[in-house]
Amino acid sequence: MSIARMPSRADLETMGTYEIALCLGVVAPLLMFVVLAFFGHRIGKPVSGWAAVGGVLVSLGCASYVLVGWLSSPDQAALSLTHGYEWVVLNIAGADMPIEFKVKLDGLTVMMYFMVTLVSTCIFVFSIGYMAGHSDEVDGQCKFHRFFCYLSLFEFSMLGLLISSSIFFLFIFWELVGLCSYLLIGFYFDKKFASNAAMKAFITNRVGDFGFLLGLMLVFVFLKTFDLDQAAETFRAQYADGSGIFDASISILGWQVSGMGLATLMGIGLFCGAMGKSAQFPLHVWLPDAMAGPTPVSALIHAATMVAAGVYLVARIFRLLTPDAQFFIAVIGCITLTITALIAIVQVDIKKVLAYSTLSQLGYMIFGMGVGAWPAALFHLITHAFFKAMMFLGSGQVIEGCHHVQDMRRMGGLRKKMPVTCWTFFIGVLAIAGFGIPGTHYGLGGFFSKDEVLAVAYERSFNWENRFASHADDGGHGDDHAAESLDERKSRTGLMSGRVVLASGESDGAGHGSKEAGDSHAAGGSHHDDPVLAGIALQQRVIPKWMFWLPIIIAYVTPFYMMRCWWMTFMGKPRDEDVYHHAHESRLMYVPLIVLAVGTVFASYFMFRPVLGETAVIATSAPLVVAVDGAAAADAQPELLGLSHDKDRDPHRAMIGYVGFAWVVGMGLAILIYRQGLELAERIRRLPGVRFIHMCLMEKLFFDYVYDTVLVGGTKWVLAQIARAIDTYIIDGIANLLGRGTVRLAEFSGNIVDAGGVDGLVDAIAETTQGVSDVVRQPQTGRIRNYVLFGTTGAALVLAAIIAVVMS
Amino acid sequence: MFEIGLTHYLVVATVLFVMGIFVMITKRNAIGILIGVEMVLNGANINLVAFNRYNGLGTIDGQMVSLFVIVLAAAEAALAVAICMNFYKNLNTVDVDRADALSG
Amino acid sequence: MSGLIAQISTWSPTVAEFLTFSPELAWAGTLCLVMLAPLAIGRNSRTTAGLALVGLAVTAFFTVRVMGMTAADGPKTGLTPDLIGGMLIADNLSLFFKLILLIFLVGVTILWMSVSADEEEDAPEFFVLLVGSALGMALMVSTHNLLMMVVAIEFASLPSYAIVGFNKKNREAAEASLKYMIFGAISASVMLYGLSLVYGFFGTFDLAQISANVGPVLMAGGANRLLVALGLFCVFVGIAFKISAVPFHFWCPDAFQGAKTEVTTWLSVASKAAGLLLLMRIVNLFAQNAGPAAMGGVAVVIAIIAAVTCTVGNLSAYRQRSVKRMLAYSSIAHAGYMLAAAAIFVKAEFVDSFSAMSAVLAYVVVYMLMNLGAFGVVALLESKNGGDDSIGAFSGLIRRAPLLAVPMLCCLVSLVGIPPFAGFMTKWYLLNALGEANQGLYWALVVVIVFNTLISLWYYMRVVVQMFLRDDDQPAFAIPISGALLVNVCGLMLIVLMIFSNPLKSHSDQYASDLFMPTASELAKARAVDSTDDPAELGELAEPGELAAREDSRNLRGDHGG
Amino acid sequence: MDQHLISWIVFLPLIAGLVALFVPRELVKWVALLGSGATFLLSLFAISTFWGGDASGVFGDAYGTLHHVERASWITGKSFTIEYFVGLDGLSLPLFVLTTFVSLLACLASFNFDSWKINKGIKAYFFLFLMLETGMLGVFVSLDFFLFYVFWEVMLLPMYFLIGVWGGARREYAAIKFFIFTLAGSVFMLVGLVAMFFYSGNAVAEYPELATSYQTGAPLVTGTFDLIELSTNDAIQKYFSDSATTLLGLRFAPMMFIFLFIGFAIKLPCFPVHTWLPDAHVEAPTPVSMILAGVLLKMGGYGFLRLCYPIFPTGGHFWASTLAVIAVISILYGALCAMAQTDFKKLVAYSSISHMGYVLLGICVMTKTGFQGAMFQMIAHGVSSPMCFFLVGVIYDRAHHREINRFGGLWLSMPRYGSMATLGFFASLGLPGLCGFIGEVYVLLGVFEAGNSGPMFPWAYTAAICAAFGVVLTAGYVLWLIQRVYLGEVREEYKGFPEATGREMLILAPLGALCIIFGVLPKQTVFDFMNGTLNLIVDQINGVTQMALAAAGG
Repeated sequence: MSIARMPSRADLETMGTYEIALCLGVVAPLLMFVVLAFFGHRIGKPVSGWAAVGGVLVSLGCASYVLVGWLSSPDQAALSLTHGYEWVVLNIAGADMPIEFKVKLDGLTVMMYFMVTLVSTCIFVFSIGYMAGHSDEVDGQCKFHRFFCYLSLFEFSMLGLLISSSIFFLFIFWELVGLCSYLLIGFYFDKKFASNAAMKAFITNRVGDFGFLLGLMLVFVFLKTFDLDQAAETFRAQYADGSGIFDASISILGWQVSGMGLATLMGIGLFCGAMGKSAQFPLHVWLPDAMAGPTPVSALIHAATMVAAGVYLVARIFRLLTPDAQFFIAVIGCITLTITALIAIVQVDIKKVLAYSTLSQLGYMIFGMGVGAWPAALFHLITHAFFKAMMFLGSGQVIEGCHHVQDMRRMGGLRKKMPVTCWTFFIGVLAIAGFGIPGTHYGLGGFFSKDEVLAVAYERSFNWENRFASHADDGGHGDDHAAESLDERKSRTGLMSGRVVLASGESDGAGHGSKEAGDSHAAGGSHHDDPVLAGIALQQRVIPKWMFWLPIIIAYVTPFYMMRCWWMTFMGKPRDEDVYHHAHESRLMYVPLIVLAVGTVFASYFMFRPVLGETAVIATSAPLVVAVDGAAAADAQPELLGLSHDKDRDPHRAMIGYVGFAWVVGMGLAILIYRQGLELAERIRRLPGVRFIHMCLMEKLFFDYVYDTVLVGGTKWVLAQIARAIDTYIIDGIANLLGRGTVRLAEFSGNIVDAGGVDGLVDAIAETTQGVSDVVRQPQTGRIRNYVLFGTTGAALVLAAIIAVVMS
Repeated sequence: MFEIGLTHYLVVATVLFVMGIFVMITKRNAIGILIGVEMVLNGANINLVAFNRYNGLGTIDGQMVSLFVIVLAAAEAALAVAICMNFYKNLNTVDVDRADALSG
Repeated sequence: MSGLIAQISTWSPTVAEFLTFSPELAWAGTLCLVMLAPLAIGRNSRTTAGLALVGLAVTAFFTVRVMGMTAADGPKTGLTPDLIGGMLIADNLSLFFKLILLIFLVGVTILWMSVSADEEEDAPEFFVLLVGSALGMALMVSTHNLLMMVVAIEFASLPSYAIVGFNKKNREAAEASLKYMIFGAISASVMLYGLSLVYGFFGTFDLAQISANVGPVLMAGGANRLLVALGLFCVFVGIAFKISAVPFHFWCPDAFQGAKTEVTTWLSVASKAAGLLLLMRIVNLFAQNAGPAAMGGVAVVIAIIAAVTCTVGNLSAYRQRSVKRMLAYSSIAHAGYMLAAAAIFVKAEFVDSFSAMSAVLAYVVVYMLMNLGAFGVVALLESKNGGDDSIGAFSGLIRRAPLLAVPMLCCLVSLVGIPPFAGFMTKWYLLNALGEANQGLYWALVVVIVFNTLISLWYYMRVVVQMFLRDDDQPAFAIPISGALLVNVCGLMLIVLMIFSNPLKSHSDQYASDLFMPTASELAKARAVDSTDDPAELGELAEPGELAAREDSRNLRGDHGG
Repeated sequence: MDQHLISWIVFLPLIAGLVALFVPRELVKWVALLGSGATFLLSLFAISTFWGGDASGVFGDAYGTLHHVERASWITGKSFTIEYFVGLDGLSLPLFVLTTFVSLLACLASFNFDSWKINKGIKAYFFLFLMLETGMLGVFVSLDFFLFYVFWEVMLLPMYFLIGVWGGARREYAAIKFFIFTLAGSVFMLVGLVAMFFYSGNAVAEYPELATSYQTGAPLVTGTFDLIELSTNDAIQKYFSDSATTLLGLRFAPMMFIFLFIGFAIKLPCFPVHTWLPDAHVEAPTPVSMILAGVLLKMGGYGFLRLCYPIFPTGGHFWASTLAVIAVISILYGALCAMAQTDFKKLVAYSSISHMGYVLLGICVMTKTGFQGAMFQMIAHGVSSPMCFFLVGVIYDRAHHREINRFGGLWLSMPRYGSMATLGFFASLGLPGLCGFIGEVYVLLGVFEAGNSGPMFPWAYTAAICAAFGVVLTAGYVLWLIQRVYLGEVREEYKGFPEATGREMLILAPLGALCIIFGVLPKQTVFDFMNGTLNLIVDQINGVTQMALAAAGG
């Protein structure tokens, strides 16, 4: 390896076509970024926008190419190539440990990559329209090109995040998307609130990244690799023989962590990053403020892609989780989805409503990850990306049309002015509400994904321990007897076993390195009831009941506030004539809406779900946690719209009693209340009990307040000022004090010192030494007799010293 | 009658020495201090002569050196008086305590 | 029946001995020349100075000549054929120091010419005193004999007292000379008293013999030891007065401030250096003959005095308004540094104290340059602003007279001891000597000296700040070319001696090493085994021993040269 | 020319400076530019011997493989020989080139000298400036301790005058403060110089059989100033690391280590002795601040890596925990202080303290990753902080004040400048993809790993985590700064600000480009040129440590 060797063609040739395609898709927006950064202001207003679109179209092309190739390939495992480019070489315990850039190629990447490119293509196009007006002006200056410049950079970072197989690079791109989010939220940086929001977003994410860093350190030190797959292998191996992280013990600030606790800490640490990006409680505060950015940004970054990156991260590190860590994730997700949904009820700003609903849905995803519904959560991620992006664009359409009025109380009746927006938005509302015909398999994305998450949650909280009870006695390690007991239970509560066992089959196989995951079907057939997996499952916590019931309740709340939002905006009578008067919609902007609507309706289930299911097999083969597939056989034989399920394995059937009619109830309630405009709502709000709750919700449960005063203020105005004071007065003044002290001494010895001059060390030193020198110069009185006296005395002393020394 | 030996000379010399030092320290008059110096020098002379007489080497180095000392003392005295005069011209006194313009 | 008289009567000098003595002779000749010339050519100050310079040049010529000679032939033991007690020694050390003195004297003369030649009407007397004290100092460094030492010290001192008060109108000058004189007289008397005691105990004035016998006495207990210690200490007081070591330094600041700046320049370097080299000689003798075992206690005492001296000097220099006084204190501090070298009583292998001596030699050379430069600038400035040497007078000097400010900067920074100036190199030689001794005592001295550097920074920088960073719009002024040349050469030399420090180091090494060639008295001891009393034969017999001595001296040079 | 390459590079600026003293006033700056430019180009030649070669071939298999070596005896005393011994290895090369680079840009930044508030004495200014460059280059190449010390001190005076004469309102105070602090440090170093020399002499006398010199192969007979010899000679190492070796009754290695450490810590600067830095920076003119932040601070770190640790590994172990505490305090404390500042330049200065804290932290655990991280952090900071200081200078030239709260909206009035500013400050924030990130992460990982590597550093985990929290604070003050200065509505008084001129962009562009390149290709641009030597040093250290432990055990 010669010095300063640059990446050469050799590196390129060893790459597979898919890798090249993916990388190309990543690089194209970067090129556009560079072009726009340097020549954007010359290219001018519409063109630079189209340039950016061109870049992202290339990415979309690559994405589709890879997607098609992936779906049509018989042996997908063979596709994932293992060539990596050595970026830097770390050194651990004397051994070199390279950090490689490697393209991660599996179902999840392909899906996400496609979703992101598709959605962002729509949004780029939409933005051209949205920015066509004066929306691109910052303090009167046209920043059109800068906007698309940032968008391209974001596209690059987001795609890079998706394809990087090393958690280290994941972190790098992670920060880069954070940067883009910062820049785009603060796009209108002449507005104080915008720059504040941007700062808030970045710093909150940094707090999360602090945890991420901690996780990275633990991975580095104990797993000795950053590559996700290798890390998982090592983790499994170390668990198997109780080595590495499992017999390590570290003390942090005197707090001793060891073994399983350490592994948990690692998981939680990594998850902290996700908490930041996906705005999970208690770091959720930045997302609503982030709406200060232009609406397309909210659609792209803060609804569809970046905020989902947190979920993606958790999906990637799923294999490194421990039961406790997983439980922690579930709790966080549950809390988030609840409080944010409640806050969403009272919002009157259309974007804020969407923001809080986004938070709530992200909560669902994280919660899903937490309960082990790996495929379901990701599925929800993708479906949500479509309909939420669509709704945001719709809101953008509305805002642009109404000249940046965002207050829903001033809207109403817009359906006549902007029909396309209205109905696409309505589709979105249905989707998020989980619209579907109960018991059947006809519905929209949210219907499948959310129900599945809930189904798994049900399983985890009600059926878990009695499902595997018989394993308690023999430690959960399978023998026939265990298998039988598992089998018979399976007939009773059919829902889960299929996937658990099925998944166990492959995950077990994958765990031992055999890459036969491609054919999940056969595997599923072959291994029924795997005791090993059952054993792992047994060690997992049982989810407490409230963590099942809260999401259920929120499943009713969601349709309510979404319907409320839609109704207040588009239905009823116009409440503000002049807003209503100006309202209009532009073609350039509703074409993307339609595309996304189609995506929402059709692209959801049959297209993504099976791939996720198969990917799960490898991606979730964890030694300590199991992934639960709520729709076992569904992905076995996907037909066109034919959601034919083996009936007793059907989440919707299972959940019918709980949320089957949630959307009807919620939306109905909303219509009832807002049918006549706002009066009824007002009256309800004034009810004695409600008022206080309403106030709390309006105040976002005081999170911002507490953070700003206690944390930010505490650091900025207390700690920092204290540090500054220490610096100026103590560190710098220590010698000062010395000086004063000596001066006292000097005065004490009968000499007046003119203390003075500026503060600080220099004069302090001077003062000190001057004090001393004044003492020293006492004898120099100018009197000869004194001189002689001192001289003789000194001489006598020296003589005495000599005698003393010589005699001794 | 008792024999006068080296010790007696040395005692005299020592007394002279101590007195000289004492005079130097106490006198305010420059001339007085010079007298103190002379006393010490004479103490030295007594030592030299006495030692030479009693050390039995048979040389007269001691006496020679005492002559040197006397000459040196004379030269010094001459210069000293000149300097005192100069001082007196400037300050109209030979009180050494008045010589405190240079201090600190 | 030998003794002084006998020796004098039997003295019949040879040409070689005359040659050896030629520098002193030339020096005395210059003295007479300057004294008598006015009778012939009037009292013009510049011509007088010129004459003095000529005389000094001749002296320098002879000095170099003799150096060349002795470098080849090993040390000459001065004027007396008798191998006991060299009254005067003409070894390279003394000759080298004479050369330094001469160069310095020339420098001071040039300074005097460019500063106060014009209003000076008693030029001849001035030069008589100047050259006279110089001769005294030259004698100080070339004797082993207590009597000669006393004479030399007095010879150096008496003119100094007078020259300090040379400016008769000036009250401060009068006061300064009075203090100097009284303090000097007292210490001289004390020294003589001590001398008498030492003589009484050892029956000789030859330090070589004394040092040879002092060891057992000091090792043994009893009143004798007390007596000897007292005597030696009184002698030491006399020398310490010249060095102005604490607590015998009180005269120094007052005398230096009161005197004319040229005189201050002269005294601040020459008298201290002479005293130091004298002390070093004695210390080396005692270290070699009596050995560290006996003198260890003395080493400690000298070390303590050195440490106290440099610290007190540096601390007292703070907050002095008068730069002259400040530099006077700094000269005390530097005396302390050099005194530290005198504390090295180590015999282990004699190179140790030899490098101490060479360090002092190098230090003296550089210190001469630094003080000549610094005081020269002060003098030149005073001559322009009516004798104001307060620190404020320096403000904005870089604008008013860059040719003064820059060399002043060099000299001050060099006094602090920071590269790229030679003051740092010599300080390093000093530390090196202490480090070689490699005992706790000397490491402690290293630490003290180094930290004194830090203390001293502040007050030197006060002047720098005034010169470069402040400016209160005092008028610019022109300075005489000769003076400007002088100080700038000093400043430049400081840099040159830093970068090409090698010659300085090797020469001072070589000259210092001459100290350790067997002196006449040692040869005598070497020959005592032959048990013969005839001086004449001793002369011939001396040869083989001498040869041997030269042999090992060569080897000595050989090994440290490479 | 070729065999004297280093000497030419080192002394070329001085020559140019001397020339500058004697050319007409208007040519001075061009002479200076020519001089520093030529120096920079020559220093690029110096890289050539490293470039493309095989790592093991270039860096050898033992510490002390040097390039462009020149050694000649300078001063020969009776008992010591001071050599003019210069050379380059992986430790000095990056800093060496960085120095010439930053100096060139700083020289360019001084081109508006005539428009400064104090614009007298342009000749003196450029002379001192170039003399300073010579001093800095000399420090990085000299491998003889005495020579090192001389160059170290040579930098002192020029810096003093550059701050004290051409500085701001309190320049005199700042200059003398700088002088006293630095000299205080070098005083300790001087004691170390003497002691190390003679103790190495004792060492070779003690273990003559071990005293084989790396250079001649013959056994060493006297003490030495040769830094490589001091750290690689078995006899010296055995004697130094022996706990029975004492100086003034204190154990030798820890004492000497801390003596040297103080000197370098003041330059670095780290927590208790940092107060000179903000003052010096605030008062110094922009180019001097660039030099100060870009190069001078690095000498502290360089000193650790060249002197403290290779020569006194046991001392390093002895003080490790203390240093870690100091480092962590510097990181957090510097960041907090930066957050509290209202003076733009002071803020950047404190951020330097915080960043240098990472250097100390990375070094004090003595792992390869830590060393590499610390070194990279120095390089990165050497690029980003001059940029930040120049950015400050640019608006100071226009607004004539540095009150952060009085700025605002500058990104609107000066878009190009604003973009460069964002780049620079994000680089110093440690954003991935920019240079600041890699150093920090390396340090954190290295420290954390040290905790796992043995019983030696139980505190390392805590240290790493506390330091990691620094990234949050850093983000805090940097973003807050950007918001207050560049974002927000453009104020009336800044509406008319001219965009960054060509000269300014000429200075900013290379720095910005390097920020990105170092961040994207750290291996090819930096690590490849230094890791070899750093690893060898760590091996050396570990070897000695093992020896010392064995000696203590048996």
